[in-house]
Amino acid sequence: MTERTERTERTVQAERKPQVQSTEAIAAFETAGPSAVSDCKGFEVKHLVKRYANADKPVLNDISFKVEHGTVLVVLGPSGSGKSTLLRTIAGLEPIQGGTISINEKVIDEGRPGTEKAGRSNRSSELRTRIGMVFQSYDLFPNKTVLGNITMAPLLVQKRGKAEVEAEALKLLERVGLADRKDAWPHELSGGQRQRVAICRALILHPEVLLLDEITAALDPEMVREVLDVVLELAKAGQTMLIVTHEMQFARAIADHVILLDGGHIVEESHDAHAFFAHPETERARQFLRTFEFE
Amino acid sequence: MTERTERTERTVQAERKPQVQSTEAIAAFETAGPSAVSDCKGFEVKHLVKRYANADKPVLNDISFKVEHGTVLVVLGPSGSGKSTLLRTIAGLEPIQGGTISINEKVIDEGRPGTEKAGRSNRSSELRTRIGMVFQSYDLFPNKTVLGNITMAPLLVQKRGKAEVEAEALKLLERVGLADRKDAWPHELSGGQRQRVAICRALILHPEVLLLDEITAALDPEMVREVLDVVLELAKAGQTMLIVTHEMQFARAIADHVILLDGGHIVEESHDAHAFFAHPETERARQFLRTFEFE
Amino acid sequence: MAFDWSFVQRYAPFFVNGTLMTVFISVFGILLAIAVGLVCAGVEIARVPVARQIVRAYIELSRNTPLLVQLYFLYFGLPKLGVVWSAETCAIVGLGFLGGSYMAEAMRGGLESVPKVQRETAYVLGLTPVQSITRVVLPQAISTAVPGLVANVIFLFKESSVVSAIALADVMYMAKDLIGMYYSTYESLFMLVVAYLVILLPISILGTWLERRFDYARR
Amino acid sequence: ACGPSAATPSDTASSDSGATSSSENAKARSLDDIKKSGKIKIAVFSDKAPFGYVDQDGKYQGYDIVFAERLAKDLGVEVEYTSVDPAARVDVLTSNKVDLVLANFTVTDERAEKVDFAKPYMKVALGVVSPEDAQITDVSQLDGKTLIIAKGTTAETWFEKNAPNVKLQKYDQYADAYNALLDGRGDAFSTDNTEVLAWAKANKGFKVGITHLGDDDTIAPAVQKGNKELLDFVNEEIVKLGEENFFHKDYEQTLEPVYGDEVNPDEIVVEGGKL
Amino acid sequence: MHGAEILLQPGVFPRLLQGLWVTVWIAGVSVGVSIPVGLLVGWLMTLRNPVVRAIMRVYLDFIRIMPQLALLFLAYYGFARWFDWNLDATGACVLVFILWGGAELGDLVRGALQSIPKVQYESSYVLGLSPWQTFSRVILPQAIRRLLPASVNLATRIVKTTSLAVLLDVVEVIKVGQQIIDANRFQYPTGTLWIYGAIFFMYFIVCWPLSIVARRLEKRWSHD
Ligand SMILES: Nc1ncnc2c1ncn2[C@@H]1O[C@H](COP(=O)(O)OP(=O)(O)OP(=O)(O)O)[C@@H](O)[C@H]1O
Ligand SMILES: Nc1ncnc2c1ncn2[C@@H]1O[C@H](COP(=O)(O)OP(=O)(O)OP(=O)(O)O)[C@@H](O)[C@H]1O
Ligand SMILES: [Mg+2]
Ligand SMILES: [Mg+2]
Repeated sequence: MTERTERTERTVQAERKPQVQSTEAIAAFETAGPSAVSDCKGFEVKHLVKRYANADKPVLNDISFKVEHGTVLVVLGPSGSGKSTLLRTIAGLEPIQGGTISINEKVIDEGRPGTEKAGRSNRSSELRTRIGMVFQSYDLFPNKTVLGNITMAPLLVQKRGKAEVEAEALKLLERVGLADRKDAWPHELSGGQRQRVAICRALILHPEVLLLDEITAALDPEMVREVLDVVLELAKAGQTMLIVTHEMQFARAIADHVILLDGGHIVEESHDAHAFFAHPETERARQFLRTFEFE
Repeated sequence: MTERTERTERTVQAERKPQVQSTEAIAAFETAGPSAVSDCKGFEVKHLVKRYANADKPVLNDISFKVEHGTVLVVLGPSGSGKSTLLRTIAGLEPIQGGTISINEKVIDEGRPGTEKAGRSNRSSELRTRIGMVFQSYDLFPNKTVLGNITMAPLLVQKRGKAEVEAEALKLLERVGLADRKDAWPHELSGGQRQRVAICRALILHPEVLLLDEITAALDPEMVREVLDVVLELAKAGQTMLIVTHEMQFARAIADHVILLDGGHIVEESHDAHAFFAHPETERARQFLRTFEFE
Repeated sequence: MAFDWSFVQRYAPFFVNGTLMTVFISVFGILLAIAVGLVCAGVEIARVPVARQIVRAYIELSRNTPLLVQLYFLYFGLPKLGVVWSAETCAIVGLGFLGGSYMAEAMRGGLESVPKVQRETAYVLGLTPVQSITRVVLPQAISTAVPGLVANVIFLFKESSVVSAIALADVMYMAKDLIGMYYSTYESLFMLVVAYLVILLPISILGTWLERRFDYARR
Repeated sequence: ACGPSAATPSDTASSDSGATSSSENAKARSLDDIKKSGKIKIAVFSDKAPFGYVDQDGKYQGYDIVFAERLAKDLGVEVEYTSVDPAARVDVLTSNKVDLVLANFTVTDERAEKVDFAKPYMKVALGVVSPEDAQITDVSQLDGKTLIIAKGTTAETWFEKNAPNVKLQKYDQYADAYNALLDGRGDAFSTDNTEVLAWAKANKGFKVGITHLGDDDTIAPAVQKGNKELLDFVNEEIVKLGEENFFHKDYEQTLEPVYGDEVNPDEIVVEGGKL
Repeated sequence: MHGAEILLQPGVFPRLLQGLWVTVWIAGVSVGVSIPVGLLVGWLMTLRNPVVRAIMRVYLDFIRIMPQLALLFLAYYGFARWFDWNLDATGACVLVFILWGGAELGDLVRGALQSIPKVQYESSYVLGLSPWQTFSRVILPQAIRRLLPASVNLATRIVKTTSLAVLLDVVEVIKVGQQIIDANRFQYPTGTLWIYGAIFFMYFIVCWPLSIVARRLEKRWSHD
């Protein structure tokens, strides 16, 4: 896998990168990672079309890309370009009107026209647990403690044993530095802590792919840092992820693969993230990246 | 003024800086700027002490700095370090327990111990109009149109003529690109547009110093840009400002003078903003700046 | 002016009985109201086609007419159509009819206050629709709905004072009766005030406790 | 004065509450006050035909009303009627809502403690009306049964005292009580015999099984305790009217159409306050 | 259905309407006076003075816990004897509804005032507005928007509660109905059903538009 190697190189080069990661941490996350690893696996979207009811043109129009197993795709684009919509269709939260979504070459959702007003995709519970998602808003269940939030789905959906699930939950909490907060209520946590718990809640289901939609957009800078560090660790541990973010420095650090969305299309795609940020090929990408720079 | 010259130099050096500014824009803002300009003028804080009621130690402890007329001071610091508190005491929104705040060597607020529970400072209306402030939250008056928001204080407080005030308001709105939105209601505006109107509302009073407290923290990236461009223009036009921001690129571009707050003290101060961002002197500053960088 | 304590002592038992009647009518009326409210809120949230319009019409009718008139209609009006309900039944049905709409609105408010992202999260985590409702939505909805529900309960207890008009011997009935028979207006009014305080203060305190108990959803 | 037109009691505000009184009552208006204001406030029934009721046109009518009109005429003022429930008749006087009560007010000892009665103008006993097919002809038949009464009537007091085994179902208003009887919510209804006789005559299927219960009581106008001036005036009027046989005429005009010839007017009417 | 003709009898409908006018008049006057009272109470409730606060708390709680009917009795019979303040029945109703409306509205006003973000006061301060300018130009206009829908709802509750006035012998729509039922009980034995039915809908016709207005306002102003 070229992407993996490349990232490792970059990490070595990086001088100021804080050395929070440890082999132990990676190990902990690997427990949570997908159980069977194989090179040909991955996650793919082909000719995806998504149209909202009462809208004149599709939000996403013929979008195709592939995320290799163990790599990180960063989705960029201006506000309203459909980044959230893309992640939501992949998660099954929105019906699609064309194209396919597949995991490990197995199609899990197929577009059908005229489904604009349909509800969520009727995927099986099992299938849904294979795709994890964390939202921008702090979406923990306010009526459950931290531990309750994390263990709910494995207990109810995967019917796993309570002791085992709690042990794993604790291990994950330890990895994100929140083991001592396991009995806290969500409202007692800071935004950054909540997002880290939300990540644990998704990870405990061992999703093949994790979708993160601007999970730091509502956070204070310090909290942004503590959450992104967790995500960086996850990437190192080989978690396949699709990330939407406005933190360009972070995007540059974590991306194996970048797509830039605009007007319903992919306007630039790059498998060399470093090159993309340094010398974007299209004018649109240059213009987009300039938004984040002054002087 | 050395700072002014320095910034002009930097601006010239900057390659990628978008060239939105024009001499016309500067002229427009200069109309709104302080009417009498003199080299010895400025804004000064001496030995400021601010303590909240029921807190064991002061939030701000013996803070002193001076902002020369026509320059920009950027206040940095981790969350909770007292940046907002500093701006609020200067605006008169919080009583101070020690030290002085003065404009053009005239003391406008003097600390008195035991005033922790007192309300806002009882400055005269006139004095208050000499210090402008824009908050993070969109604080336009929802019951007034854009024009109504801007013209309210000059009409009510400064008792200026309606025709003149409206003409100036329109000129300001034009400068921030919102002349066509003058009759819109605040709820019809995007966050970025609201903040630009809020800036105009402060500018029309010709404040000697303008305080901006994370005015882009709640905005989408594109909107951040449109607001910060306005602030950059203002700086060029010679508006004295105190800015709190988490946008490091922007801070670096606009600052003449930087202070880093932590634990109630100024831990590092620099009149060479460029040098500060490139090679901070203290370990605390280095650590702080690292928060914003990845790799 | 003389306040006749012996009168109060003599007739206090009447007020105890009246209080029991008020509580009896109110409790069953409120239970009925909650049941009606649940059904209506369910129909509205689930957007059941025709039933939804019926529920809306019912809510408008019930909220915009006074209980006294509703009771008169049930008690004196319905017999003309050949339906004779006992006073107790009329009172309970009347309170249920009035309170049902108030309860429905409070419950609907609670359900709608649960952010969409909560249901989406439940979906993404693989929870079934039933699990999503029972484990995620309802516990949060209750939390938001409780203050409104408690206010409605107090409101309905108070409204029940109207049932004296259809010869139900509640607290209000006792007060008016004693005034009519013995003309001891102060003493009767005093006992009336005390009786309502005895009924409603504990409920008010219980309500505050409940609100705190279910407070977790508010940040 | 800008009050709504249908509200009889509302139009005049209580302008007469100036001086404070040391008694338990709000201070009553003197005869002079009444004359000066041009209006006498009289409490009557508005739903107790044929004694006091409101006709199709919204006008007060009945035996009590004819008397009230005459009193006012002789006093040289207009009448302002207040409609009352039986139970409110004492309170409207003690709290000075009205000057005079002419609402079929039976004289009892308890009431006499609270208000001052003038000379009587009618006499009654209690009667009990019940459905023809389940007639009640004796109080003992009511044991364990439900008797409908209106709150604040003499019937209520009598049954509370003398028939503890009768379940009483009490209504605020006569209209409600009659409706309850019609709907079969009780086994019988008791109030003044004049009243039930009149009602039974008009309602098929109902009969007055007990025509005389308890002592013969008198019905008299009442004023606030201590309002001697007004009391004296009313008493003089009653004596004077007795001379012209006024109440017999009143009877013919209002009660006879209802009672027909079943009742001897002398059993009901009292002239000149003399029993 | 026979019996319905009672509504067409001469005098019946106009009299019911007259009665309804009394109902509406009482409610209207009460609401009208409740507004200034509520504003004052609401403002008092936002004061920091502990004594004022405690008094307002007791006032609000008492009014909330006591059934309106009990309050009406207290005002009608109690006041005349205790304070020699002789109110007629209509006056007592209006007084009670004002006390009640003032308390409820006061609480709404307090809520509305407190829901105005602090930053609105601060912006006004920084712009140099005087406290009175801040209140009249910035805070009050915003508070009114938040207030209006709930106040209209309160008005419908007051209209409905006027039905209790009948128990103080006010000749409003219900009393008129009872008089008509009584006067016609020979000709129209089922008149009860029709008269109470008509009254039921009269209340509905008065209250329903108010409910609609409240909902519209709520929707229109929900964005800020
Ligand atoms: N439920 C919906 N119904 C109709 N249109 C919608 C819906 N959700 C989003 N849209 C529209 O689809 C477009 C894409 O929205 P989306 O939220 O996916 O953008 P985004 O790239 O995530 O933007 P941001 O960076 O602001 O989060 C926007 O124009 C938006 O207005
Ligand atoms: N009204 C208040 N009463 C008591 N303590 C307060 C108050 N406002 C702020 N503080 C405390 O004062 C400290 C400084 O707060 P301040 O808001 O000034 O920090 P800041 O540097 O602006 O942080 P941020 O970057 O999060 O905006 C914090 O510890 C905060 O908890
Ligand atoms: Mg988005
Ligand atoms: Mg701050």
